[in-house]
Amino acid sequence: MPDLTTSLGPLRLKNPVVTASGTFGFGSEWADFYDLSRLGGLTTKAVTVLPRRGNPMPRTTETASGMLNAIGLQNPGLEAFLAEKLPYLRQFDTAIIVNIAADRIEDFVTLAERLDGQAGVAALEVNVSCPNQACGGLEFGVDPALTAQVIGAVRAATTLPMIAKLTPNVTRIADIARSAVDAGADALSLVNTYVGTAIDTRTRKFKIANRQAGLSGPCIKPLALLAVWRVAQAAKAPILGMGGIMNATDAVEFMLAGASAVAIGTANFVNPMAAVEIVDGIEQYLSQTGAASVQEIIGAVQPAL
Amino acid sequence: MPDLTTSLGPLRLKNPVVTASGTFGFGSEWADFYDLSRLGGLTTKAVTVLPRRGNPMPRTTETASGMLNAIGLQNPGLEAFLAEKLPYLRQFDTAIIVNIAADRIEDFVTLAERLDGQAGVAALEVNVSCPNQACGGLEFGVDPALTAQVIGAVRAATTLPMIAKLTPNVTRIADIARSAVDAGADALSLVNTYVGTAIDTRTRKFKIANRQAGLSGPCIKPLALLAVWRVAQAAKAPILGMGGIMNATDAVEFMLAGASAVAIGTANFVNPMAAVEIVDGIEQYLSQTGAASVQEIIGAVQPAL
Amino acid sequence: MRHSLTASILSHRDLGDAQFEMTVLAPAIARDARPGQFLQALYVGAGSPLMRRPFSVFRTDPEAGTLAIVYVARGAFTIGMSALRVGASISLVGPLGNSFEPDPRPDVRHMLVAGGVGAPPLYFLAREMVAAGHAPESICVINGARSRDLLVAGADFAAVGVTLRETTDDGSAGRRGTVADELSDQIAASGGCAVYACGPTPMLRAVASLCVEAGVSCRVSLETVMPCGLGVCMGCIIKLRNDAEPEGYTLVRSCHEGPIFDAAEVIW
Amino acid sequence: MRHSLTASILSHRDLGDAQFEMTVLAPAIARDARPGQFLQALYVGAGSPLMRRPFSVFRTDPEAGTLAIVYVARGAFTIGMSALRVGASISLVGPLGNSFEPDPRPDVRHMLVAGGVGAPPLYFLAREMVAAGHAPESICVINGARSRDLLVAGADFAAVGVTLRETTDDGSAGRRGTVADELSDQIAASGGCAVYACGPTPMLRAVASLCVEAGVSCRVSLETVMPCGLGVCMGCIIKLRNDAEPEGYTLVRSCHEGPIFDAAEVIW
Ligand SMILES: Cc1cc2nc3c(=O)[nH]c(=O)nc-3n(C[C@H](O)[C@H](O)[C@H](O)COP(=O)(O)OP(=O)(O)OC[C@H]3O[C@@H](n4cnc5c(N)ncnc54)[C@H](O)[C@@H]3O)c2cc1C
Ligand SMILES: Cc1cc2nc3c(=O)[nH]c(=O)nc-3n(C[C@H](O)[C@H](O)[C@H](O)COP(=O)(O)OP(=O)(O)OC[C@H]3O[C@@H](n4cnc5c(N)ncnc54)[C@H](O)[C@@H]3O)c2cc1C
Ligand SMILES: Cc1cc2nc3c(=O)[nH]c(=O)nc-3n(C[C@H](O)[C@H](O)[C@H](O)COP(=O)(O)O)c2cc1C
Ligand SMILES: Cc1cc2nc3c(=O)[nH]c(=O)nc-3n(C[C@H](O)[C@H](O)[C@H](O)COP(=O)(O)O)c2cc1C
Ligand code: FES
Ligand code: FES
Repeated sequence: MPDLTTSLGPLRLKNPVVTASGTFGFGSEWADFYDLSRLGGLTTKAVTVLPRRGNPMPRTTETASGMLNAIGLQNPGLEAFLAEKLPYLRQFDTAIIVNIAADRIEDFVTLAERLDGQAGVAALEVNVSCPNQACGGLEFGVDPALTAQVIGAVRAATTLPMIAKLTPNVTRIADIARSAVDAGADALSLVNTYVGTAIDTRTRKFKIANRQAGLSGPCIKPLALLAVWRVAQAAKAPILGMGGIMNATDAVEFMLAGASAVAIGTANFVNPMAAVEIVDGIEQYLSQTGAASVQEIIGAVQPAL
Repeated sequence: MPDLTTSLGPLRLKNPVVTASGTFGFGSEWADFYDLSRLGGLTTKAVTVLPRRGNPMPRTTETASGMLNAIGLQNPGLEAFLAEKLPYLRQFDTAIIVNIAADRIEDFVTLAERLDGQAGVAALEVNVSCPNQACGGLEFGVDPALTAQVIGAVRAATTLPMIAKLTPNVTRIADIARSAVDAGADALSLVNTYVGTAIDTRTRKFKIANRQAGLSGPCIKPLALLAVWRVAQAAKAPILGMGGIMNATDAVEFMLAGASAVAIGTANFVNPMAAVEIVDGIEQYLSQTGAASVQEIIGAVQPAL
Repeated sequence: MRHSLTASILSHRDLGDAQFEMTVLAPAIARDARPGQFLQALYVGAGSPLMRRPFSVFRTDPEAGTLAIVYVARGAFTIGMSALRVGASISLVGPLGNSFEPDPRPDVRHMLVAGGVGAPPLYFLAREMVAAGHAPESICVINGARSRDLLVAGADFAAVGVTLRETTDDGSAGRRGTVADELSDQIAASGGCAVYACGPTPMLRAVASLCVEAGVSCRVSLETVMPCGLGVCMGCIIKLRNDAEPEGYTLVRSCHEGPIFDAAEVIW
Repeated sequence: MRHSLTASILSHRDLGDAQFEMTVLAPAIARDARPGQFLQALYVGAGSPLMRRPFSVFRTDPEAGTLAIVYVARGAFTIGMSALRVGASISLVGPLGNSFEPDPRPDVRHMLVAGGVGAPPLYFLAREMVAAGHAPESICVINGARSRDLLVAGADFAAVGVTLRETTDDGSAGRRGTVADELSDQIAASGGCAVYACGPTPMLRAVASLCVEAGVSCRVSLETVMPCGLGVCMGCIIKLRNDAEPEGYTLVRSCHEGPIFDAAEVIW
């Protein structure tokens, strides 16, 4: 049986499959489907310091091989997360990665400090894709310097493994990746969603109240895969790859491109069993191709010719 | 019957449907399908000063609701275009837009000068999405200053209507758009393809010899639509919108977002009749919704709430 | 308990006017489903989209392990679904959401108000209530649609023995008017009522405001977009009145806390 | 002349081992198609992808307005296609590309060399040649596959009356070995030959190098990815030897100048 263990810097995972933030709630909704201990890890919905109500409805719409979402950061807030969500998650033998979001650096620090040392929290995933005034309404993560500020501040506030979750809506993602690593990120998560929109020609209105929304699902896979490959070439940090992974073949593509682990997002909605089926499928792929461990395929892609 | 005429600055179009560069060759392959005079316009494959051989094969692969291509700029070169392609195109009552590409500003100037005043050439579309050393291998069009240099140089070399074709692989497309307009672009074409890749897990090789390729088709529509809307808000120039338009409803979405005309790319491969069916479909949409002209719907999108 | 399973299609009847009834073999879901609960369905077939769509359970036969849904082929998903043949597979996740539970007060008159394809969960409710010993006379179904051919499950309701009142906008069957018109008269004529409603949002709003004004208890099943149906994506949020909150409302998941809510609490 | 049309499926036979023969009503294409030409097909159905796929014309009946293709269900597109039923529609663009034209030299022996699903265009060619008055004895078909069950169109070739030699890698039918082995013997045994070949690329390379060495004229039908099939996308390029060019080759479109090329010119 091939060895499925992998790591994202100091974070050890028993297998390379993690659920993606915002697509798995805080785990409890999955109890009927499978034992969460089968996952390599689980990333929570974004947690903010105070509870957030998110964006007005309508928040989502389907697109060709994808979906747009503008949920906003609806979540119960840090204290409710600790009191109500974490105790449930703690019972499973899987890495709990807490996705944290804020629009001010101070709030990122508050989150990091309070989560540091909480039993059951295996790592932080710092979501630098939140819209921010300093970037003219664009995300923090579009600017290498701002990214470094956020990551550096969180680094100083926690000893937990820290993963920087990058936005792909940038000209040079490798630059952002390097500045996150230089500022202390142990690993990089990519990609977050691609910004897009949709219009109803009948009503002549946007289909999303927030106008702008994030595109996820199979449609973005080619884009996300290149982003992972580019960053793997440029940055010296392990990558949690995601973006349109629907099955084990997709997951293997990301690992060949350089991801040390993969996250499953939109696929959870399409097939609640997707993440564990992907664990099994990766194992099968390794067996069938005679690989002794996932490590053998990470970054192993070759030129076409 | 609703009025279908529209314009891209000084370029008048009898209807808002144009074929996109690289997806329609130089028109002659379509003779069996329909009279090219039915089109609002036709954009040629990129023309370079000298003939180009393009990238090695494999050059394309299908993805979820899209395709990747890394054709490169394979074309017969400027002189062969003038001698062999333009005479054919000239006979049709449609706007011939010549897409020009180069990796040096001098070559853009050569192309613009030589094409200026050629009978049958209605406009130039300046493809600033070509990879360029000055941008670290990225495209000219990722940098506002370089974009302005290219556009300014072409502006000085031609009196033809000039459309700047922007790449969407940037953080702030509105900035690039503004600098193109300030440098003299009469109109903006967007979007070109999104960079992505694909890997064959069986062979562990890239599916594209060039590694990196451009994603087109329905999968990119939500992204392209937002890019058009953002630029329509920010730049004072008419827009030729494109990216995943497969039918008249898609075309109307782009016009509601702010496009004055639309280009049909990948759809030509899926349905050779797509462009003319879209002309008819837009007319039907206008009739059914009681609009007297396409002008009424350009930029007419409203908030969802 | 929620199940994720592949069900095989046992029958697929064209009911006319773009309505279809599909019966599938799905023992685990047939056993656990309650009236008002729904399934997230997905097929691989002609025009199959990426995301699942919610459909109410119409009927179950736990012994046979089967269940049925009734739907209207109106968009890409449902038009594609209507082309599935007997023997083909459909992937189902469910049962999901909360259920319609009969008002426990004695002597209350149960008014089941259905608009268009809102009828399936109310048929399931009527059947279950009668099976559980409610007197058919205590149950009045008001079934409405734009016209006669669009009335859903008319014969099925009749077979259960409940009182059936039909309304159509064009008068082609039953009373000309809306279910709200009929409900208003029924409430005026009866003593204690409990209302259970499912249908298009404008209809539900009318029913809800009628009931709130009349002080009649009313449960409505809401229809929203449901990307996951599992309570994790927050794409199906609605607002419930809550004076304890500074904003005066709580956000709840239509797929998880709902789809059935107290009409008096819903902020439309 | 190229046509873009929606054809209705008249018959769809499962030939075993994932091979299917589909006959459609497409009068305009049936009338114009020549052996070796292909169609770009697209369906809306189970698993239908975005892009068209090329399939060679297997047989036409211009009077009846019908044509057939034979294909192997091996990837997403073709597996989805195999589920289409009689009466369903398929969108076809064609006929496309150049055709196999019989070598005009008198007394030449025509060697049609088919590997796997390379057989369909060669069957069409054999039929047309006989119909045009070529003596069946002047035509020798070498049909090869990995094993007996994977041989395509065996009975069809036999029915045309041509000489038929079969080869299988495993010896389960005909000669154990490859079509190249058999061709080599045939060339050695005959006088003037003209070879027409279609099949997997490794087979074509073997056939081509054999013919070039033996100085035998050989036309090969190449298989490349074909995003458009119409000559506009430049996604199907191959290199042809051309000493007049500084690089020693010309780039041509496999879909437009091809898919059939002179084996001596192809740079593999
Ligand atoms: C809890 C719940 C239970 C449901 N139960 C059923 C059921 O039992 N039977 C059933 O038929 N449907 C039911 N629905 C609705 C069902 O999910 C929709 O019919 C389906 O999503 C829309 O069909 P579509 O995807 O084919 O259309 P889409 O592709 O989503 O939409 C295509 C067209 O249909 C129109 N459309 C979509 N939804 C609606 C709507 N709700 N009302 C009016 N027009 C619409 C759109 O305006 C659009 O023009 C339920 C929904 C929910 C939330
Ligand atoms: C001019 C021309 C004529 C053709 N005529 C026919 C025909 O008459 N009958 C026919 O069956 N096919 C024919 N083909 C090939 C046909 O287009 C392919 O079978 C089809 O594209 C592949 O099937 P798919 O899309 O279902 O598989 P894809 O989804 O494209 O591929 C799925 C799997 O199939 C494998 N695969 C795909 N193509 C090939 C291949 N060519 N050889 C081996 N493995 C492959 C891939 O490796 C992959 O694992 C022709 C191709 C050309 C260029
Ligand atoms: C409904 C939804 C909500 C999401 N919420 C978050 C979030 O709170 N924080 C975050 O970092 N990413 C969030 N994401 C992004 C995903 O974690 C993931 O990066 C993205 O969807 C791409 O992966 P996919 O294509 O597999 O879904 C969300 C995605 C979806 C679809
Ligand atoms: C095969 C192919 C070749 C292309 N070649 C060019 C080109 O030469 N010049 C250019 O500006 N755009 C080129 N494009 C981009 C298209 O013109 C268009 O911007 C893009 O494909 C998005 O539109 P679509 O999704 O409708 O195809 C090409 C696209 C494809 C698919
Ligand atoms: S549909 Fe996802 S939370 Fe309700
Ligand atoms: S397939 Fe497009 S040019 Fe040949």
